[in-house]
Amino acid sequence: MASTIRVRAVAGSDNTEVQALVQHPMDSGFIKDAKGDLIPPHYIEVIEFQHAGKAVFTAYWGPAVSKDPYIKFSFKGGKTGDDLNISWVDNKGQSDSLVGKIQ
Amino acid sequence: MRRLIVIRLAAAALLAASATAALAATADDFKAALAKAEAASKAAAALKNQWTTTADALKAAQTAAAAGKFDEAVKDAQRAEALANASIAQAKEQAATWQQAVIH
Amino acid sequence: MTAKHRTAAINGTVFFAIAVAAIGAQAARAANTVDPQADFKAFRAYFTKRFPKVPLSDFVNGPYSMDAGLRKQWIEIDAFPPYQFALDKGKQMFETPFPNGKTYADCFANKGIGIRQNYPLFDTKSGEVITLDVALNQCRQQNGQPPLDYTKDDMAALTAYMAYTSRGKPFDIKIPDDPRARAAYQKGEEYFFSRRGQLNFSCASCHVQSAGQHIRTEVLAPALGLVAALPIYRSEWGGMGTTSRRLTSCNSQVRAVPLKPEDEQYRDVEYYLSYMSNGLPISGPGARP
Amino acid sequence: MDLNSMSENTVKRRGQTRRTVVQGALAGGLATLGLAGTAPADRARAADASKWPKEAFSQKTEAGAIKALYGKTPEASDKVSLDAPEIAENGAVVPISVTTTLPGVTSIAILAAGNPFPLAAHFVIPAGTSAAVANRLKLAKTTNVIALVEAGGKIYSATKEVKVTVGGCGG
Repeated sequence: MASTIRVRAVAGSDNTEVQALVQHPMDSGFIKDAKGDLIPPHYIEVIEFQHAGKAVFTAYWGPAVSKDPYIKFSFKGGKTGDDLNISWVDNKGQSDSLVGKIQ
Repeated sequence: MRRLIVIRLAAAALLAASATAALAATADDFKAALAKAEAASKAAAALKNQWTTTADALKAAQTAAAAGKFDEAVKDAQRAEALANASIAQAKEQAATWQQAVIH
Repeated sequence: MTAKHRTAAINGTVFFAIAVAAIGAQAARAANTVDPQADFKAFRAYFTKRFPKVPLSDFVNGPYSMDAGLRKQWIEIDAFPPYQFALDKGKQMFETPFPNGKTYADCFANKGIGIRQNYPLFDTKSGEVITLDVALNQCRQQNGQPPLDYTKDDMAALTAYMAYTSRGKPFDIKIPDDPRARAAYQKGEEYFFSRRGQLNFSCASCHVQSAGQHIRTEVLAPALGLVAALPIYRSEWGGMGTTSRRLTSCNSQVRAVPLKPEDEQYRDVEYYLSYMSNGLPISGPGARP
Repeated sequence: MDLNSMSENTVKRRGQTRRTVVQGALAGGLATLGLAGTAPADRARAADASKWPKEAFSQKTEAGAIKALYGKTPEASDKVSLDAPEIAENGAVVPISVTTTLPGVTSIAILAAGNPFPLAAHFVIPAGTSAAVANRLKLAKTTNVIALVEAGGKIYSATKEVKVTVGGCGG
């Protein structure tokens, strides 16, 4: 199965810029389905990015983050070919992870 | 000239819809009104020019009839017929005049 | 409730009567003349004259060619677009062989890559307009597969991928020297300019007369280039939409009962609109509010 | 703002931006296809939800959320820059970014005062990571968006109103 995580990490002269998109409904708990029942909240609570064994970025999210959430940040260091470990966990305990390569 | 006919058609249909509203209706009245509405609706569908509101009114008529509310059911059926007839008039009108709207 | 409905019915009739009166005042166009090239010139001139600051190739970006605030949000969103997942899925579907070992690529010219701009095409054998979506289902059928729903995500994903491989390629729609092709073109034109639904709107009411105007925060996309961005990811839908989804939802919005997806009339109107966009680059899959 | 009122120069520049974006998407898009599942994630420590600031995310007021998250009152600072659209094209997807020139940043948070739960996101910024984040949020209605930056033990803020006519909570 394809990963739920898409990442683009590009090493610059000083910083590595990371953009990621995660396939996730991010249901807020305020939207009704076709039958008129509320769809229970279902959202990613935390996504973490690690480089060289160290967390370089952690995002804690609530249900107000858009469907298929997007995040962009940058960190010092990182070079082309390095691994970038990404993992997320949602409020239902589901999770996914991916090892991406810095371009 | 054609547009006058269209307006008159639609207006007449609406008048008919409100004129009978005061009478107490029976199941037979409903059946008759429904048959007319369905015939008009079918004709509109044949022209591929149904309005969603026609279908809504037909549904409302059947729901009311199922609940024994025939006054309401007849009114809804007549409304459906009026809407279907207006959509038919629209289709005929447009078939004759659409080219006037083309960019040229 | 009944009273409310009756009011709606009366309103509809009033709308209708006014609009009919307005049309009647216009000059009559000579009937039975089908001149796609002349139409094309007039259509393009209308939009380029009305929006002189919009570069021609930018019309394919719809509302984003007309509103700086929207454009900025779009560029930010398009940096990592929400249709990415549909693209990935479409690519995977496209490359996965059918049980008989053949693939979608075997059904298309150039293995299906970079060909979106040639659709819809007029099939002189069947005498019908074939859209890319229909061609994909024909391909499935030829390989013993059930058709995909024209309004759903799988079709959106496949067409998104095929559009993506054609990005930047100019629309190249041909009307062969065949009376049936000209008739299909004209039927498409008729569909586009005919008012329908209780609100008595035509496609042109929104995408010609009101193009560039705001409905709430949305900006109505000009008809020129309108089809180049399909399929689209709409934030309003929270997902992808095919050409069929776009057309059927337009119909519903004006209170017209939508036709069956890929009905002949829908295919004809896509044919007409695509011809009007000849020379403009494919920008699909697009992202829209 | 209508494009007709923009200068030719602006139009041209925007056109170029767009082309760059398209090329970026092309390269990135195809590259990411290859990325999916290239290696097992066994070496990575999985994300840990136990530190998710539940209390702050459960607050129904902006002040309550700030208190639960930081326990301090923020001070407005022009060194915090919040980029959000004046009018959201759709409340379901509103691009928002926060940057700051303040030194010693340890975290950033984004709140939407008008949302049912105002705290939208909280980012931990370790040393070596830039104090700049961008993400996309749902806004229920026209609201003040507040960026908070934690730096040197203090909380700084920037606020911007975003108009929403198509809400991000259904419809």
